[in-house]
Amino acid sequence: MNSREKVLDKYSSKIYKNRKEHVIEIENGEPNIIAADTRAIPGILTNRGCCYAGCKGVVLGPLKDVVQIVHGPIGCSYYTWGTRRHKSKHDETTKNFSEYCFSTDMQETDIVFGGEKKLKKAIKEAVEIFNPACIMIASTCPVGLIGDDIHAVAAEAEELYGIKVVAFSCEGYKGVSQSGGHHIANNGLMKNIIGTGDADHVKYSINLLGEYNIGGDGWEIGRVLKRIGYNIVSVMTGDGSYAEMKNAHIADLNLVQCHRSINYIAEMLKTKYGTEWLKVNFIGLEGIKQSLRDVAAFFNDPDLTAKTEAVIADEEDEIKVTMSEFKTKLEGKTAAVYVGGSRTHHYINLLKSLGVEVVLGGYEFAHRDDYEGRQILPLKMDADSKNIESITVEKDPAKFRTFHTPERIQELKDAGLPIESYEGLWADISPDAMITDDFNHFETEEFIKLLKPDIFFSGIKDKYVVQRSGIPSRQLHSYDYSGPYAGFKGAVNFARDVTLAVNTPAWELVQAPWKTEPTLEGSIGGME
Amino acid sequence: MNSREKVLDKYSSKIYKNRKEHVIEIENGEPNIIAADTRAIPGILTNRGCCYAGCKGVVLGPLKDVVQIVHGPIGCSYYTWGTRRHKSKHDETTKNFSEYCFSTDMQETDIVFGGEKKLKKAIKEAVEIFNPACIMIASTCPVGLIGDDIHAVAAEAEELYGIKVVAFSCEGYKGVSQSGGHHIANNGLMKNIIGTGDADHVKYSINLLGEYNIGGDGWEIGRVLKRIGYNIVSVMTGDGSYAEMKNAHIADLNLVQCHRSINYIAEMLKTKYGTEWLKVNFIGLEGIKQSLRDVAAFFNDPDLTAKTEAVIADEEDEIKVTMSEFKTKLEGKTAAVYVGGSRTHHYINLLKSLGVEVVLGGYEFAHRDDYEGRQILPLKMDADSKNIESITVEKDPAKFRTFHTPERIQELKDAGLPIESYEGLWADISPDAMITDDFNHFETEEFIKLLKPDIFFSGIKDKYVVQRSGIPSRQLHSYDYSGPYAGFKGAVNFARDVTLAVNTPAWELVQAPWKTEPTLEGSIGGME
Amino acid sequence: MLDLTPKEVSERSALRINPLKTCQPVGAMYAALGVHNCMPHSHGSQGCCSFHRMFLTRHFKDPAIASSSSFTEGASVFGGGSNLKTAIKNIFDIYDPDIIAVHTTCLSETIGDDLVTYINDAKIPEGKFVVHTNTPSYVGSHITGFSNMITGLIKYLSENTGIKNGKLALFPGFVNPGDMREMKKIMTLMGVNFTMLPDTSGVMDAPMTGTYSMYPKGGTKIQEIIDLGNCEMSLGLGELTSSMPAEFLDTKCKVPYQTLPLPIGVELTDQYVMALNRFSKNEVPYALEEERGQLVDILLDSHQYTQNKKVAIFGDPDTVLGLAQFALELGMIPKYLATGTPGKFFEEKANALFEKFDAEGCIAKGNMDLFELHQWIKNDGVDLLIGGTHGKYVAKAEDIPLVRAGFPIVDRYVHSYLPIVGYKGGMRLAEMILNTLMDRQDRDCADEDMEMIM
Amino acid sequence: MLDLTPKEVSERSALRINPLKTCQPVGAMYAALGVHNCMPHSHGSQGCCSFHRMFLTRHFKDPAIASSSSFTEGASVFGGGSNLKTAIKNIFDIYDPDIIAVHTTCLSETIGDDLVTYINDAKIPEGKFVVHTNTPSYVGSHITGFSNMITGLIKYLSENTGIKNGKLALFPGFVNPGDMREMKKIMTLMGVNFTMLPDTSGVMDAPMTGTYSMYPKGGTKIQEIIDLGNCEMSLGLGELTSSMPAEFLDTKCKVPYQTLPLPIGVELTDQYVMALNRFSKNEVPYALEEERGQLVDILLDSHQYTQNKKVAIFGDPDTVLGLAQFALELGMIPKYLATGTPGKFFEEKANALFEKFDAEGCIAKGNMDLFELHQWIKNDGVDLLIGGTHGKYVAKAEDIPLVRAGFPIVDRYVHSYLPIVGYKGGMRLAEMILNTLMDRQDRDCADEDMEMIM
Repeated sequence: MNSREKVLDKYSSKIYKNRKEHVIEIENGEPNIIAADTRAIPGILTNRGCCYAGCKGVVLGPLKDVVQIVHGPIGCSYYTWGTRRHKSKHDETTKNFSEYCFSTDMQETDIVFGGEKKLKKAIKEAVEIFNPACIMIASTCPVGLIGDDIHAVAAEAEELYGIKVVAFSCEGYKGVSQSGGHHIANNGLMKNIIGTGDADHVKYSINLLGEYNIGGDGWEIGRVLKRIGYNIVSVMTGDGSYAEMKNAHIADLNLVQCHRSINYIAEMLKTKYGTEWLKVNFIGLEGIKQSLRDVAAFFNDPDLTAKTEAVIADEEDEIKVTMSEFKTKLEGKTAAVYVGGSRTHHYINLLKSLGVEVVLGGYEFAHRDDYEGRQILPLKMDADSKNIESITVEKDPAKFRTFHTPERIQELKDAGLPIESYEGLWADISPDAMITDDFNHFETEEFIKLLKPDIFFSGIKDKYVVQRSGIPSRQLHSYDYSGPYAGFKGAVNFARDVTLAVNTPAWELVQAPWKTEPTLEGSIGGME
Repeated sequence: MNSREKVLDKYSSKIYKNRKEHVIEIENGEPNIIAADTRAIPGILTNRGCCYAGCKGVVLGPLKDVVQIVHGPIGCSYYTWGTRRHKSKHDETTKNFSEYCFSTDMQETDIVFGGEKKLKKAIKEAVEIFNPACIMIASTCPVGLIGDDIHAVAAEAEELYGIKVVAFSCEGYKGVSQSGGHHIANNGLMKNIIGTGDADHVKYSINLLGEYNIGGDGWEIGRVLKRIGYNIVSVMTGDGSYAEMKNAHIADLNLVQCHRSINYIAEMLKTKYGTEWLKVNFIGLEGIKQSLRDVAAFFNDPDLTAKTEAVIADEEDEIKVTMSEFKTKLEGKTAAVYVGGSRTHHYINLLKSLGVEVVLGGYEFAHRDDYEGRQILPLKMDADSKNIESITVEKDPAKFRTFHTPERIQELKDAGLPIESYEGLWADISPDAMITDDFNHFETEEFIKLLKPDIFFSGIKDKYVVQRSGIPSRQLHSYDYSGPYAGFKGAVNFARDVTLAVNTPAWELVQAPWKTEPTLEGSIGGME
Repeated sequence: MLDLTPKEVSERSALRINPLKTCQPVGAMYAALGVHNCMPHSHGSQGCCSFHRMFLTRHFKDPAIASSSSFTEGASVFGGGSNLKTAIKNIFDIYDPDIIAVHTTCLSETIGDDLVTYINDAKIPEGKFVVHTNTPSYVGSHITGFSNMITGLIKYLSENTGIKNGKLALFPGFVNPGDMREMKKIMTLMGVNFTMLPDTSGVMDAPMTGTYSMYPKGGTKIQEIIDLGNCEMSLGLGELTSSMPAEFLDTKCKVPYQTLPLPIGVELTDQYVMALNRFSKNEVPYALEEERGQLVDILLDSHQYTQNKKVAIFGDPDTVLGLAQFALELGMIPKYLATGTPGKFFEEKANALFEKFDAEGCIAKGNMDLFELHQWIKNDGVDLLIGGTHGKYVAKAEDIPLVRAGFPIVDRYVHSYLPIVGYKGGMRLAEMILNTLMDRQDRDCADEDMEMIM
Repeated sequence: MLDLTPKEVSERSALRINPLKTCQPVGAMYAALGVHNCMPHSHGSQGCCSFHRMFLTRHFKDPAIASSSSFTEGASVFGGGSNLKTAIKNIFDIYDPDIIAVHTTCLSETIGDDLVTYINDAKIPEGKFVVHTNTPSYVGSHITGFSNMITGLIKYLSENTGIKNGKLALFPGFVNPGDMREMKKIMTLMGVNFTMLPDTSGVMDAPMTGTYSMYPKGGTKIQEIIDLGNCEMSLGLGELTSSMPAEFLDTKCKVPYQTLPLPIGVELTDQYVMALNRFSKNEVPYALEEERGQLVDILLDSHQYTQNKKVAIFGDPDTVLGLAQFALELGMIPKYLATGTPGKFFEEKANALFEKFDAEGCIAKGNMDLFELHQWIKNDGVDLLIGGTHGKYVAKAEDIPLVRAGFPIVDRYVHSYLPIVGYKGGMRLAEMILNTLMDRQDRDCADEDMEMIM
């Protein structure tokens, strides 16, 4: 019996039937279909969060100049306060609300009699105290159930205060994971924000999509892009702002880092404004270099291309020695990587460059295309995915602008440029790896026992579980409060942090000597 | 049997005979003779220190621009490092060595073969590293015994490096207390430093003697004196310096705060340079006002006198309300005060102004004149006092200068100005107080039990002893790291600190409830 | 830092900014983790469960295990009975706890799920248990949820068999495992036979051994919870947190009860010790008396560094009240006491404390947020903040030192292992407060005012 | 602050600047205070005694009682025999101790006072004792004096009667009462019957009770010291401090001995526990195993905040070595280890430690002073200082945070009550180090880099 069977075999038949589609081993040459984006099983310790977490927590959260009022009881707002490390900088022109947490703190009477009145009042108070340019409202579970019309409240407030007010119905029960929330956020931003600005086009302009500036990733990526000569119109949404996002439609090209959370906007920008998008990966040296070269190839400007190579050479030179030192210390190790909906893929190459192979991996809330590649799109809708609105946009004749002719785009695609294309996890994962979608506590624990990875990358909920069993564990959602991990310098940070985690001297101290050395008499200690 | 007898009665006859002369109750109209400045009794827990402590620790220590090398094993230097709170300020022209501790750290070989060589080397190293204008050497016990000639070393170094180098033979065994060390320091400063400067006389110039700037006292006194219009030539020695002290002979008048430690210099300045001295007390409002008026009376300048009154009125006005608030909280309490050789007297008035009466007091190392007044001088020398050199100085014809004619001085004396005069503790202590000279642990503990003062003022060695028995205790050597206590503002600090100490809520918590409330069953807790 | 907070305080009745509370379920989850071999279960959307596990893990730096009913949109409309049924089966099948402790969420509460019926209908293996409590997020706070879960456990499990067991039932309040250890140490020293519910020591501060166990050694045993009904009396520490279970145990099983403040500082620990003394009729051992005397000694010796210092204390109501009394014992002025948990009892208790200590110019407010506390501080400053991590922004903005105590502390380590209760906890708290104030003095003083001796 | 310290390090062979040691007698006095009903006595000028009492009181914030022979100039020339005779009589008359423990000073040593004869000639009341040790200030340091006094007590008192008492003799090293309590706790948990000499717990950390007692409850009993000669073996903690008494007890009474480093951190505490295990043959109880696992858990969880941080550790040799090993367990780089106590053993031990942990670029130096350490730091900085109060000037001058541990700490409170030894002490130390480093991170970071979760 192989590892997969050993683990699945412990399930009851009903769960076995469900999970066997989510737990696969890659087979060479096979289509390697995996079940994804389906309901978690009640009672199974999934790592997933909810729709609200995906919408407010992930996509909207980083928009710094927006007063984001969570309409609901206090908890949901509280848990997304300062916890996701999407860094943002103050400047003189932009108000930064990222240190604040806003909620309507709904009480029983609001549930019974409706919460719209309180929401209106909360908006009024926010306007009076902060005078923001934009307010967003995110609803939590009970709001949808009691029927508060937050969109009407938003429209009324927008009228009343002359500012932008956008509502997001991202109740936690919607969809099967955070993923539904990403989609709802994408829709709302597209419908209400993007394209409402009137900035002028600048040369070599790009948007950076699906980059949330965790630990300053976006800043590090931006540093390199600016060094080459690109102008960043907006970042969605790390250190992002309503002020910049309004003008996202004017960029020449969209770069998509986190495919899962933002591909909707990328697609809609293409349809509505004609902007092409490229899948990039700024994590790991190979990824960065390829991505920078792809972008240069898109613009096809000899100066940009030359500058791209010069910057790559320079940046690589700076970190070369250090990286190879860390590689010496990590070479030959194996890793498990379980993160979100895109990151697992992003880190494979970085780990490989350090001599670490991923033997166990998966996603929390990815869709099939994140594993198998966009070529399988469109996917069949099920009852749950149908519940998440999928909006369609039309070409905006006034603002539509293409950088290349369709023919040129086709040429570039033919030349291998990943325009509007993403190959998914399969492109890079080792054929020996075990893959589990919607990974859960039980499977993780069991697979770890069987596959014995040297390092485990995931989030806070399983960090200490895994560490307790003797395996160093690093969070790849929050980078364990380190970072940046993106870009050239980020690769060094990552390599350093992993090396430290693996070599922490306390690992040598885990076993009490009386557990291993024979004591002179009496039994071995402990009350077991 | 009264308290005195109750306590003394517990002694063996030999000790009784000794101590009965040191423990007295004031009798109205009697001469009230007290034995003082005699040997401590071996084995009795005296609070006294040694000659070195008085010389290096008290008088020399505050001279900030002097590299003070303690010649001896490490301890003595270590214990006087940063422990006495004689504050000093950096400025651009004066090097400040007060954060440093210098020692020859004598080793066994130095004791056996002599330490002069090491001392010379240490001076050389100090000159090379710090290039100071002045070095002072203070010897500790073994140095005198092994016969190191530190004065010869000093003379040689002075010659060699072209800087001032002064040696002080203040071995710990000399004399009976710190007091011998004060005298030795006074002699050395007079012989080697004072009068060697060539500054010009300025108007209304004074020296402040016996003010060591503990907790910033000297700064507070200086602030008030400068406000009135006096020019301070030098302070001996708080925040003092070799640079200033050189010119001490040019002042019009010397003010003596701590009579015990510095009256030798005051006297010698009068003999050698003609400068009169006034005993002052800048502790407590009545003392400050009287002292300021005395100084004004000495100068007898209408402007100065007017300014004096104006400053007094203004300063007093500022603190009046606060002081009376504190008085409300302290009124009616009793205190024990045991400090040094002058301070006990200084604090009586301050305490009185807060409604606190001193019922128990005494000195550690005072002489009879500090109790009984200078009118009893000269005292008969005994074996111990003979061992401390008493130098005599001659009139310096070139620098001798008197501010007043002898006739005018006599007039002022007749008018009650305390010129060259000090009335001692008897002048202010309550006739009901118990006085003990060279107070010791046993007597202190016993008298406290009998007289039950509400507050105890002394030093660190007895602070916690007394506090343990339930009586708030404040250090009057170090002010418990608070201060200043001198001057108008200092009085407020003192009143505040005493009020806090007495009203600390934890006093209410001393008794465990099971010690007082009946517990339901079983005996009272504790393993006694 | 917090640059957009205006000094001027404006009336707010709808907008909560920077809250000082979170929702009931996380408290219920924490309480359930203090039961041995228990799987806490969140009946609602899986996001709640994830948030709570994340949040608890961040405070304790130890795994917080819990499962979810993983509601879909369908369940939200038609009820979560089927989800719960499936969940219960799967949990027992896969994770094999002895008990599942279910709490509700605003989702299941709003749709009115009938948990009693669902659990009655569920297939529960022989010898295993499923209990529940209602924890609507729109009522109370995490503190309420904590109390509710304890009450729920008693409701389902505790029985009065008519034969007293000689034990004291102790409700420790919403405190850290290190505090629970200290409470137990004192009971043991006092010779008290007890059951403490919950007991997260050995669970949320479990040792590293190299092997992971989903259910660590710690936690109150089910049999002990059942036997709570036979206790001689119950003692609830933290009056605002522990009254509910103590009263309920009395109502259900006729176990008389007493409630006391959290034993923080000298006098409140005295009250705890005296209550134990009355219960056990054993004398207070010297070991405790010595600790007490040491703490008092420290307070006396160091008073000048704390006395008259103004402090703002924020966090959970019982913790804030206990810390406030200790601050008063240190001679500090607890100028602002703030909790996010609603309930006027907090303010009453606080005002009684101000009165007892003659503390003038102090304000206590419940159902309050950090935004307002910050505004108060902007208007009239303090020397020290005591509270959880969220205060660090205010601390940085106003350059006021922060001593971390209470819940949550998500930016430091070790805190959950060591007590702030008991005399020993008092020493630790005193050391933290003194070091913080004295470090600040050293930092701020001019070179010439730097003290070698303090 | 320390503005006159040049960066350039110059060779010094005569001038000691800002020492990292003090003289023997204060160590002897501290050791004698750890004997029950004992009056430490300083045979020399009364200044020594005053300085030492002052210094100890400042560290412990508790009375340090001791008497002096109060030499005059005459005694210094003709010998202090008469002074000692008088002193002994007066002390027994007035202060009624059970024992007087005399140490010499550089004064009485230089004149060559013959203490053995003086004591032989003294009138000592029936059942009372007078012992002495030679503590010339110009040899060694306060650490040497501490070792000497213990050895002196053994020399005068301990007897091998031929009948073993089943006990372990423990020499705790120059540590705080809180450390001694922790050492005793561990021995008790390990079921070891012991005598610890000295034992300053209950003396220098005695509780406030409202009544003063010159001789508090604590301290090693004289009868126990006598009986040390019948111990099965002795264990000396702090190899550089406790070897001398352990060896001497072996020589005099044939009690075999072992010495170990101070039990600071995980491995060194393990060594202590294992030595106790070998002695008592009792298994290690879960209570200890749990504490150990908690400490390891903390080190693993928090490693990134300590790992690769450079630290300078200064103080007494055994303390510095123990702290250095703990720092290495935390992944720190103990770049500079400095002690003022002479002896090359310190450097050997330190270098062995560097080698064991592959710590490159670290330097250890004995017989060193703070002035030189400061110069080293000026040339190549560190992230943290660990040591006593005197380091605060360097800390302020160079803006490097200081964790206070060891001796002396004269500017803070509580430190003497709580341990740095044992697993519990490790948690406390870890908390102090982590809080200090993390507070610094929070202080220094830009607003946008302020972390809510750490």
